[in-house]
Amino acid sequence: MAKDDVKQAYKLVGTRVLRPDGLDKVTGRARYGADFAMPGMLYGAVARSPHAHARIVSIDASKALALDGVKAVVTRADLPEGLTGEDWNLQENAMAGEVALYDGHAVAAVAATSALLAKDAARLIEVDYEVLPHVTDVDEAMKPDAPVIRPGAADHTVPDGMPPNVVKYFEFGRGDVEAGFAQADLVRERTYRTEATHQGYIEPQACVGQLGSDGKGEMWVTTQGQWYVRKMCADLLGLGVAQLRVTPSEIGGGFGGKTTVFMEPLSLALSRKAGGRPVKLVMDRAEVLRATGPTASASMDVKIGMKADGTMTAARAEFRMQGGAFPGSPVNEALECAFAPYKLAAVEHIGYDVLANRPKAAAYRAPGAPMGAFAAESLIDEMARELGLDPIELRLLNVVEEGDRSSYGPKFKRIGLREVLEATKVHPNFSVPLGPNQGRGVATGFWFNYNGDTSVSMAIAEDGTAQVAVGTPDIGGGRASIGLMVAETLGVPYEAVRINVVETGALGINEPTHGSRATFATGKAAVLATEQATREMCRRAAADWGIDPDAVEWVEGAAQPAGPNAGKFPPMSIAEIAGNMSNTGGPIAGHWEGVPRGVGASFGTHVADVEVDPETGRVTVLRYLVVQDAGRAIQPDYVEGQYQGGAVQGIGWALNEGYVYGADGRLQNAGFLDYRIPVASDLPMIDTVIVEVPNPGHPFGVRGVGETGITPPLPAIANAVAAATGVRLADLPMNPPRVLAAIRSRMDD
Amino acid sequence: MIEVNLWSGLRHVTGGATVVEVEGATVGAVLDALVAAHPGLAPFIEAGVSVAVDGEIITGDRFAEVPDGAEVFLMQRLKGG
Amino acid sequence: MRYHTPQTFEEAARIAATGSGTTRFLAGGTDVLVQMRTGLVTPDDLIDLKHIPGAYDITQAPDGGWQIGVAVSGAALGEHPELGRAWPGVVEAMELVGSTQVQGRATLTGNLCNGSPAADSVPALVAAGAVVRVTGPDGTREVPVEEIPEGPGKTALVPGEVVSALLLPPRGAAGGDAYQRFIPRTEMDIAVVGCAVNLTLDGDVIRAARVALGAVAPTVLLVPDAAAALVGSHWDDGARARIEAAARAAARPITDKRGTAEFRTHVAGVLAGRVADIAYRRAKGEQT
Amino acid sequence: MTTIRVTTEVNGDRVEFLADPRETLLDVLRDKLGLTGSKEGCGTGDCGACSVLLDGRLVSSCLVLGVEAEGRKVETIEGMAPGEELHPLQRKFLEHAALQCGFCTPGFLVASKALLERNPDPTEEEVRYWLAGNLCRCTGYDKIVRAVLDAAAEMRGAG
Repeated sequence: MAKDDVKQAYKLVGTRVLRPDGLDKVTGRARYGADFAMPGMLYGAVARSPHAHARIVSIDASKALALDGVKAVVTRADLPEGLTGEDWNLQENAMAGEVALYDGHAVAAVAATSALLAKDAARLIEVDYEVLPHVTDVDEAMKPDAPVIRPGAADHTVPDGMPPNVVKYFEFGRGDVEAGFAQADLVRERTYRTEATHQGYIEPQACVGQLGSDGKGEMWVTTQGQWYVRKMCADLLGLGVAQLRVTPSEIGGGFGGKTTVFMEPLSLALSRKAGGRPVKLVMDRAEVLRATGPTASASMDVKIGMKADGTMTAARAEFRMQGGAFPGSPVNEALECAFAPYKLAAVEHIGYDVLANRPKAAAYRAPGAPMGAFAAESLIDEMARELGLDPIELRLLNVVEEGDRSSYGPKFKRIGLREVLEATKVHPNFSVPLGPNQGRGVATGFWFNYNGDTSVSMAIAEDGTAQVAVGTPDIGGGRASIGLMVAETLGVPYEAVRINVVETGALGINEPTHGSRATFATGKAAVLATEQATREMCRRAAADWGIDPDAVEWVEGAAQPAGPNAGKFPPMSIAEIAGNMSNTGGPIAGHWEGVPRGVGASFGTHVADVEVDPETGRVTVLRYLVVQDAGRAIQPDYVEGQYQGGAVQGIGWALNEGYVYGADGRLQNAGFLDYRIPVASDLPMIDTVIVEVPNPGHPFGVRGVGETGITPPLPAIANAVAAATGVRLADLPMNPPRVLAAIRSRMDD
Repeated sequence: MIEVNLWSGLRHVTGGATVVEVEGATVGAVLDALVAAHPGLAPFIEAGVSVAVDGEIITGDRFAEVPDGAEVFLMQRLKGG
Repeated sequence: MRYHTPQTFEEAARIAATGSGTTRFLAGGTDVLVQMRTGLVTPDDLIDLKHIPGAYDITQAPDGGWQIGVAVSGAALGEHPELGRAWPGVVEAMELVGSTQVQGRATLTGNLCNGSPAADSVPALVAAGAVVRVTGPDGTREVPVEEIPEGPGKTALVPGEVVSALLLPPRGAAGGDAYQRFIPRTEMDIAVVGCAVNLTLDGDVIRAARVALGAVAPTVLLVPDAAAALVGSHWDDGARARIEAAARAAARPITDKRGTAEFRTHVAGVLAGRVADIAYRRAKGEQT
Repeated sequence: MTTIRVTTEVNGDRVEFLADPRETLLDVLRDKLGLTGSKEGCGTGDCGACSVLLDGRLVSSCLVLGVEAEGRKVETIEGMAPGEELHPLQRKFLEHAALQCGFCTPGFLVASKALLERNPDPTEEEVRYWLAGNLCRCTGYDKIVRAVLDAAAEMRGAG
C-alpha cells in the first residue's frame, strides 16, 4: 500500500512517525537483558540433564565448590516445597526435582566470579542418573504402553480410561455433524502433523537477580511481562510478591516465549545463597532451544463436508498436542481457531493435551492457531480444487460476519473478514501468471486478540509535555503507537510525549505484551488516563475563568470555554495550565487501571506463490501477500512489520523449522545452524494490505495486529506447494527431502 | 433468566445438559449459579474460564454486567503469545 | 589454555609435538572457536598460525600453480583477481562456507582440517587435484587433499603435524571446474550433498575429469567412475545420465537431521549433472 | 588461568585489556570495554548479531578471540556515528522502520556498512545474500532490505 493511502481522519494517528526508542537502538546504546551489570555481580551457569528422562539419584557439587571463585551452588533442595498447580509446574521446569523430564532440564546452578569460571564449575557438578524410558512424539505418547511421564497428572477434564499421558481433554461444538456430513456432496477426512518450532527470538534469556536475607529482591530481566516474572519468581522462591522489584530491559524479541520464567528464579536463589550478591544468568543458544518454551507438536484429524457449490455443511476436528512434560499445549486454541473463518451449522472439536519428554511449551504467537489453520485450510483447499472452486469465492461463500455464530460458540461482533477477502481478490499478486513448477496457495487465519490486566499512569510536566508510564515492554514499536494515541488525545506534538516502560514498583499489575494486546489494551488505558488529565486541566481553566468545569472542553491541546461560555475567554493552552500547576492545586496526572473491554478479533488472508524444484524438492517463495484487518493502523509501518514478521515466521515453520529428536530423546538441532529460521536470501519482499474495519470497542478502532499474521502461512505455503507439484504434504516441515519424496512417490504411481 | 451455553465436554458433569438456565446479573453471579446448579462444574470454573456475553469474551471480571436475555458462552480461558 | 603465536611452521609443529594435552591450530577459528564455545573441545594449547610470514599470501608459481597461505580467508580468496579465473570452482566452493562474517575468517586449510565430510571446499580441492604441504617434527611432506580426511573429525595428520600451505596445480588450457551443494535454505546451512567437477577438453571432447562428492560418505569422495562417465564425451544427454548414475552409485550416505540417505543419493546425481554442465561450459570459455 | 595483555584500537581509540585466552572478542568488547552494542545471539557464528569490522573485514566477534585483536583495528556499532550525525544507514533504518525489537540491528548496520563500502550500488539480491548471516526474527527482512537499498542510493547521490 502506498504510504498515503491510509485514511487520515486524525492528525497523528495513522502517520509514519519515527519510533521514540529508535536512536538508542541504531547506535547500540539500548540496553537489553545481557547488557546490565551491578556492582559485586557474580555470573551464573546451569547444569542440565543430557537425558530425555532420568531419575536423579544424586548430585555431587563438591568439585565445583572447590574451585576458587565459586560462591554458590543451588539445586531443587534450595527451593521451597509444597507448591501446587502451575506454580509447581514452573518450579519443576526451572529445576528438576526427582526426575529430569527432558534433554536440557536444569538440575543444578552455580554462581562464580566470572562467566568462564561458572561454566567450568557447572561442568564439574556430578549427577548420577538412572535413565528411564522416554517418549517425544505425541502419537507415541498416547499409546497405552508409552512411558508414563507423570502418573496422576490428568486433571478433572480427562474422562476415565484415557491413556496416562493425556492430561487435559477438550470437547466442544454444536449441531449434528453426522447429519451435516450426510447433506454434503463431498466429504473428506485427513490427518496432518506439525513439528514443534521455537519462537526463535535472537536475544537469549538473560537476567540479573539479587535477593537478600531480608526477603527483598531486585531483578533486571528481558521479558514480555515484568509483573508475571515478579509473581512467578516470588511464588517459586516463597517471597512476598511486592518485595521483589522487577525492571524490564529492552527486549530482543519474545513472540510469547518471554511471558514466563525459566532460569530467572535461579538467579535469585543463587544470589540469596551467595550472601545477596547479584547474579547474572545468560542462556546460550543451545540452552534457549533445549530448555525454553518451544511450541507444541501436533497430530490432527480434520473432516469437512461441502456441497458442490462449496457451502460447508459440517466440520470436525480432533487434535492431539504435546507441550512437553507439563500440561499446557495450546490444543484448545488450535481447535477454536481452526474453523473460525467459516459459518457452520454443525461443528465438533475434540482435543487432547499430552505429556512427552520435551521442554515445557511456552506461548508462541497466536498459540495453537497456526496448527489448526494448517489442518483446516489444507483440507478446504484440497476440496476446493476437487470441486473446481476458486479459493477466495469459496471462502466468501462461507464467510463469517457480524452476528454470525463463531465455530467456537459466541456470535461475532463487527469483524472484517469479508473486506479482507475482497481486498485479496483485487490485489495484483492474485492475478500474476505462474510458470512451470509454480503454484499459488491461499489461506485464511484468525486470532481473538486480547485485553488483560492493564495499569497506566500519565502525568503532565511543567512545560506541558507529557510522560506516560506503561507496563507492557515495547517489542515492536509499542511506544510509537501509544505515543501517537496519547499525543492525539492531548492535542500536542508526538515529540511532546515520552512513553516509559516502567518497573513493577511503579504501577499496578500488568499482563505482558502478549495476545496482541499492547496497542489495544495499554493504548486504550493510556487514552483513558490522558482524558482524566485533560478533564483536570479543563477544571483548572474553569476555576481560573470562574465558570462551570462542565462548560469547558479540551480542543487541540487547550482548554476552551464551550456552550454558553463559548468564545468568552481565549483558549488556555496545556503549556499555560502546566506552567501554573503548582499554583493551582499541584500535579496534574491521570491513570487508568482495569481490564479494557471491547476486544476486536482479527482475520487475515495470505497468498503465497512458490516454485518447487522437481529434482530436489526445494521450495522457493516467489511472492507473498498479507491482507489483514488491523481495525486501525496507528503507525502503519509497524503494522506492516507485524504482518511481514508473522508471515515469515510462518514460512519458516512451513518449510524448514522444526525440532529434531534422536532415538535417544536428545534434541539434534539445538543451534541456529540446524534450527533453520529463514534468512534474508530465502525470501522475497512481503507485500501487505492493511484493511481497516475499525473496532468499535477501542477509541481509535484498534484490534491488535501481532498474532493473526502467523496463522495463514502454514497452509498458504502447503496449498501453493500442492498447486505447484500436484502432491499435498500433510506433515510439516515441508523440507526438501519430504517434498522430493512426495513428488517421486507420485511419479512411481 | 440467562441461558449459558457450556462446552460439550462438560456434559458429564451436568447430567448431559450443554445449555443451563440460571439467574445472575453479573459474570460472577452467573458462574456461582452454574456451580450451585451443577457442583461438578466447580473445578472447571476454578481452573479459569472466559465468559462470552453477547459475543464479547470477558476474562477476569466477575463484576461485568450480564444483561437479561444475553447470550452467554462459557469458554476455556484464553491466552496469547 | 595456553595461547601460542609461533613465527614459523617448524615452531608450530614443535609446540604441537611437545604439548601434553589437547592441541588445536588456530587459523580462521570458525570451527575451533565453536568447538570451544560448545564445550566440545577445550585445548590445552592453542597455536595461532597467523603470525607466520606468508600465512596470508596467495602466490602463483612460474608453472602457473598456486600456493595459498593457511590464513587466507574465503573473502580474500574471492577478491583475488586471478585465482577465481583459474579455479572458479574452488573459489565458489570456499565462498559458500558460512556467512559473509564467516568468510572474513574461514580458510581453505581449516575447512579441510576440520575433517567434516560436508566441508564445501574439500570436494572442489579434491576435484582440482590440490595438494597440501604438511610440516611435522620429521620435516615437510606433500599430501593429496583426498588423503587428508579419514572420517568425521578425523584426518591423516599425526600429532605435531601442521598444514603449512595449500597448493593448486596450474589450470592449463581448456579446463573448467565447478562446485554446487544442496542445502535446505539458500545460505547458512551445512551441505546436505556437495559435488565438484573439474575437467579439461580437447576441442569439444572431455579429455580428463575428476569428480568429487561431499556429505554422502564418512569422507569426501573422489569418484573415478563418475569421471570415467564424462571422459571421451561431448557432454551430451548420455554423459549426463551416466554421471548421474555413477554419482548415485558411489554415494553411501546416512540419514540424519540434514537429510535422508535416499534424498542424498538422488540429489548427488542431480548435482553431478548440473555441476558437470557448468564445468563443461567454463572449459569452453563461457562465463558462468 | 593466565591472562594476556592485549593492545588494540577500537573505534579509533587505543585500548588495553587483560584477556583470558578463551575469551572471545565479543566477551571482551561487552564485559571488559563496556561496548554492549554488539550482541550475542548464538555464540557460534550463525546469527550475525555480534558483527564487527576487524581491520576493515566483516567478522563475527564471537568467532574471534580477544587475544587475536592484538595490534588490530576493531570497529563496532558504537563507532558508526562518531558525531551528532547518524550514518545514513542508521537514519534509513529508522525512517523505514527496519527494526522491531532492535536486538539484531547493530549487527545488520555494521554488516550493511561493510557491504556499501565494497559495493555502493548493490541489487536487492546482493543485499539479501550479503546479509544472509544476519538473522532477524521480527521483520521478515523486507524493511531492512529497503532501508539498505535506500541508504545506498542516498550515499551514491551524496558522493
